[in-house]
Amino acid sequence: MRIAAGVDVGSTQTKAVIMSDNGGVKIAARALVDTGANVQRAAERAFDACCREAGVHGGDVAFVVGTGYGRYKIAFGNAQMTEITCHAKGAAFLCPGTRTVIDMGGQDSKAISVGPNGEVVDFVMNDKCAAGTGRFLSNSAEVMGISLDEVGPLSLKAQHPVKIATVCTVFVESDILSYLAQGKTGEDILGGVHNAIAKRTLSLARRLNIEPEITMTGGVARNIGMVRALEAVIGRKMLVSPDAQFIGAVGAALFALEKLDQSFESGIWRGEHAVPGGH
Amino acid sequence: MNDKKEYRGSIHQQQKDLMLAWYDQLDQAATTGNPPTVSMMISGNCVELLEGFEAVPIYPEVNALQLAIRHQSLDPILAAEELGYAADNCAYVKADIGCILKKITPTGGKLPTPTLILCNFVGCNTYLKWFEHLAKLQQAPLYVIDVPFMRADEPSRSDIEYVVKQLQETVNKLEQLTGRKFDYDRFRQAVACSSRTEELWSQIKHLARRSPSPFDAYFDAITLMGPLYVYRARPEGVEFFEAALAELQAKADARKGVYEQEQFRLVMEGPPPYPYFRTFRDMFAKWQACAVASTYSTVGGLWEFGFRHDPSNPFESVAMHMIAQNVTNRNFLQRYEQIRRYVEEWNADGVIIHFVKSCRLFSAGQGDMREYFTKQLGVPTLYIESDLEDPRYFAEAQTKNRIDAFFEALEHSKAAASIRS
Amino acid sequence: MPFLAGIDCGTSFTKAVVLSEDHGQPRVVGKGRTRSGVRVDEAASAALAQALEHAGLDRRQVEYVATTGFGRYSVSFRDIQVTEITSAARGAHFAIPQTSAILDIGGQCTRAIGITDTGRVKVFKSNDKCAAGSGMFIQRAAKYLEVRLEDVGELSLRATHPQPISSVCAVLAESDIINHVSAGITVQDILRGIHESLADRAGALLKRVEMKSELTLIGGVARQAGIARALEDRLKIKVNIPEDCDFICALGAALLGLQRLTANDQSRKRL
Amino acid sequence: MVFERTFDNCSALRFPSVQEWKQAHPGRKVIAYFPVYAPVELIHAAGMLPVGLSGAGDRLDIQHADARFGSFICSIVKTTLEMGLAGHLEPFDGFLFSTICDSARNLCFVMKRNFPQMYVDFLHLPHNPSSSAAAQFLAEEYRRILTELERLGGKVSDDALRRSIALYNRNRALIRELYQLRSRSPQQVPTSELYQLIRVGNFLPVEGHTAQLEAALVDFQSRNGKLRDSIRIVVEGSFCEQPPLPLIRLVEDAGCYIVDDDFMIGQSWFESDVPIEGYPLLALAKSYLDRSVYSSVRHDFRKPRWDGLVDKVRRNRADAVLFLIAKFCEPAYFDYVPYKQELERAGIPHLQLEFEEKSFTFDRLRTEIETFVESLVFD
Repeated sequence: MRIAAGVDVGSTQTKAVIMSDNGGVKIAARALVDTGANVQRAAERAFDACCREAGVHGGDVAFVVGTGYGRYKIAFGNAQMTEITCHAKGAAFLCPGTRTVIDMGGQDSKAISVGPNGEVVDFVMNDKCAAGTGRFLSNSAEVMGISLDEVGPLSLKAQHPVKIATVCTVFVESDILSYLAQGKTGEDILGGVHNAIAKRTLSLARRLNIEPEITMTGGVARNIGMVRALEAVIGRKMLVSPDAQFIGAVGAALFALEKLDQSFESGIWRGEHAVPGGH
Repeated sequence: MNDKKEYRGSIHQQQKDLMLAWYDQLDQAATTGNPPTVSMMISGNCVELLEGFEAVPIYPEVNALQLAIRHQSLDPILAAEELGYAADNCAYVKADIGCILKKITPTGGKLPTPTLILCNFVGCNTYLKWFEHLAKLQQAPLYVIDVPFMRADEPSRSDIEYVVKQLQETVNKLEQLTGRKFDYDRFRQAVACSSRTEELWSQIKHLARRSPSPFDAYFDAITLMGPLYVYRARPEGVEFFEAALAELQAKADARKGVYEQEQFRLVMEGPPPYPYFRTFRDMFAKWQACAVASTYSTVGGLWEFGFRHDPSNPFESVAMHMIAQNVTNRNFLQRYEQIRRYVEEWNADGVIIHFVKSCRLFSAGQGDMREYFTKQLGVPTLYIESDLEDPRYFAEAQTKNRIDAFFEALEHSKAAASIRS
Repeated sequence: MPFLAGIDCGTSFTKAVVLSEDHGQPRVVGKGRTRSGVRVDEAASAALAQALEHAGLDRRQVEYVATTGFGRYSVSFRDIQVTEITSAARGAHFAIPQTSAILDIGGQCTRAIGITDTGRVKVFKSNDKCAAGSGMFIQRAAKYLEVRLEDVGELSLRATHPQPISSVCAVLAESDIINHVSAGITVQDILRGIHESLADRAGALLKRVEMKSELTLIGGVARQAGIARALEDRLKIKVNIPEDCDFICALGAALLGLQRLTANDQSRKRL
Repeated sequence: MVFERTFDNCSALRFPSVQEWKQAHPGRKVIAYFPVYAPVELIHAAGMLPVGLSGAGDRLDIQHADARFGSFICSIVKTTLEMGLAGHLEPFDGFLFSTICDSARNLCFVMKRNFPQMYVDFLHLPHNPSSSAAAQFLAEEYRRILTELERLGGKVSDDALRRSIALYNRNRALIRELYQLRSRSPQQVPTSELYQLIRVGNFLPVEGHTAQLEAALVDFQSRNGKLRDSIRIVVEGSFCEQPPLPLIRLVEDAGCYIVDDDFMIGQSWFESDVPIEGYPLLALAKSYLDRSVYSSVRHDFRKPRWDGLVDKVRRNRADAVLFLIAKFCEPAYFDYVPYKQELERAGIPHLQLEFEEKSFTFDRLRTEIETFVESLVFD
């Protein structure tokens, strides 16, 4: 049985996944830690936690692929790949039939057209001034003094969602304050925020040919309000895996497994960018 | 490591020498008032006309980009913003204005107050503002050559007559200002020189159709562009491009490319991020991705499709060049077509669209361009954003991430294709 | 001797100042502060009540109420309202007479105000389109780097090789920071870099308002993050932080109220 | 007032008033234009309805256009394309763009690609009026466009052109008169009303609009409001994308009388009547060169725009200038600098604000406008 791992070092959280291939490929263990200021440490912590969870020694893990912004800091990584490539791969595995991936990260939002084998056909990412959709939500939560987990459910209670014009994560705050001053309810404001993000994300995804199945990945996928808002504007249901926030790491781990599989001939492994710590 | 590899040929040294010689002339003009100097825009410049007065061109854009490449653009930009220029004004303009305010020059030498500020308006409305403001700031005479935009496939008779008329009016203006008589024969010889330089330049560009390409038609082309705009109409220009062609021809014949193994062939759209020029190039070098064509290298003139200045009809051919044969005065759809030809005839794997916030002429609507190439033509296309002069708009992490992802996908599809065949 | 109130209805806190005037000398006799919440009117009354209690006065003794800040229009018992910019200028001028410019680094908005020697607003400029250089920037950084906002200043002073932050965007800057962190650059050096780029951006705004001599710094974030020092080294100017800085706007409003009140009295006398 | 209803009706998406006109005039064509220096006379003379496009305000969510025009591009360019992609521009048979700015010009050709079945044209207005060839060139450019229009709507006689010029002369003369009345007694002519009155001219047939102007002139003259203790300001910078109506109201409520402005400049861009003698197209061309009002998108290095602004302030005895600049409007950003320099030389106070046609909250702007007024009123 072959064991490989994927580590996704994101701007806020670091996720690790160990996958095994014993006739069938499956997730053996997952771990999630806050990234914090020491990226390298975070990667190690996540990986170690994951090994404990899986009951294996780091040494047993034959190959590790790193992804996410901090991917090049993973000292023990055998190769690095962008989270775009990994999200596509992971989504295709966790949600078979995926043709479009929508991800709202802390820094970037992305939409990916995925091929039948989980390869990236085309992808688009947010414009400069629309960076940080994830932040957009957490800022709103902060301004209104509620926890990030409450945001989604509350937004679903909106009666007359407010209109938000700005796409700037920072300036949304002043819009929200104005609405609070006007005595608008938290539900309506959050409803407005969710609609704004949903529409913006749709117009991002429209730059691709949006084809079903559409899978939402990343931590924001756990926000039921966001999922509903997005489904409403797209006009169809989306797939959301319970492992949504691990999808990048899963994709990375899948590539690691493929690497072990000698029959695999993808060009991905050519070029010096795929040697340890290569940069 | 691959990503530190960079093309270096003897012509790079020659280029430096030529450009320094040019700055020396400007310095001399600043001290002695001779030769007369004329500020012009790179795009669709009529440097040939200046030769008729033995006048030397000043290109504010060249000054601006020199500064940016040397990581010195931010201070003058801030100086201009203190005057009230907005964060969203073209940073070329701000850098240039800032330099005049702070008396900064790219070489440290002096720059003259131009004898004439000649705005060759070729599509870029910012040029008009820029030169109006320069004239106000420097108290120098201003003349605008209004070049009708390419709203049809070919310029109309009246378009050409209008520009020719203005060229003649420019001649009168310069005769007044310089006290010199316009030397028509010199002008005609200059036009002849240009047509030879253009032929050589065009042949160089066509070398990039070879695989591997002997030079990078974006990053290396930029080195060759300086002499093209300053010396095109002079014997020095012809000599330089003869040398350049010989060197690159030899390289091509030896099947030597920019990289040991040319992995990807790209068409580049939009100006480069000069403040991060090297960083940006490395992001492509890492993937051994070579630009085989670029729209930016046709800003000053579009010659690879056959246009040449014509000594038998100098005024009209200068007019034609200004109206129809530079990318800035050609309409957006004509640019789509230009890129499409590059992809097919230069046999490229994909298109990189670099949106620069400074330049709306280049960038406004590039999303539609992406739409056209990905959805209508199925050409892999990457869209990234930064700026050509303002270091504050380059987000290194994002840019690198997107470029890596683009090549990962491209590599995958190439590998898949090779398995299929 | 009349009593006046100035109430600053800010987005998070409502502050009240009670002012008295003896022999033409305005004097602060009471201060109050409460969370703004959603009902501005109630918060205003509460803050005022506190200030009165502190001054040992009775509501009826207050002759004139001037409001300022975000909720200035929502206070039913006001006599006049002025913007927080006008009141800040007046308040800062009163607290630190040699002030020639005021810098307010708030959550999203950084604002520079140039004032005359009478404390009138001469010119002001805010980053009203892009949040670049706003306090949010430093808050996020502190959060990400896992340091308390109040420790940021202290830490940044221990920098040895400050790291410039290239991106102007408060959101994108985060990935710059992540890069620096990934590149193993110390927290001190990163924080100092942030301070310097913040100071430079503030400097650019200040140049737009023709700052002459001394600067007065107000606004929460900047103060907590100890950016004053960075401003002093970077801009080579004296930076003042008025004591109980939070009340500057309320004070300014009260002073402007006093000006109106005396003006009205005179016109009444004339009749 | 009556025109407020018309305003809402006209500014509704899908252009109901235009649809009505088409039903009433079967077979006749409608041509839309960016409302800056557009030769509406040509369109009118061709028996068509010229309609000025001024964005979609806050009535439309951008869901396609920002994929085509990314960050750092102004709203009106995006909303115009969005209206097209969302099917709201169906009533139109063609679009006429002109040399306004680089974004608007590129929009012209993006429209061409996305709406191949429509007539989309680009008018090159000369930037070198000093050239002896400029008038001739522009006349021929007008001729070229007229020929295109004739292809759609049939032959156009010189007399038809003269009739159209006369009609628009009358319309513009009335607007000039209304502006003079407002400058004389601003309490009688609130800008928020005048603005709507003039803006509906974007959509209505000129004949009908002229009637409305005449009626309004009488109505305004008959009013007598008390002159408030407000400052007199000139608004500069809104020549293309228009500020939201609530913002104009806000400026007035903050204690400003707007005594002159460059709103809807396309409706009033000649300082005096276009001659109806001689070759009409040449008359129009010469009028553009010598008779049109200055703005940041019209270039004539013989007479600087900044002098135009200072004159405007003096002519209207204004206390200050308010720059209302559309976010990402580069021509306005550029001109702000020389304007600022000349105003400061002349000792005229000014404030610069940015707006987007689509905004829902105005607290930030309100604070800055009020501060500006306070800084002029309190000493």
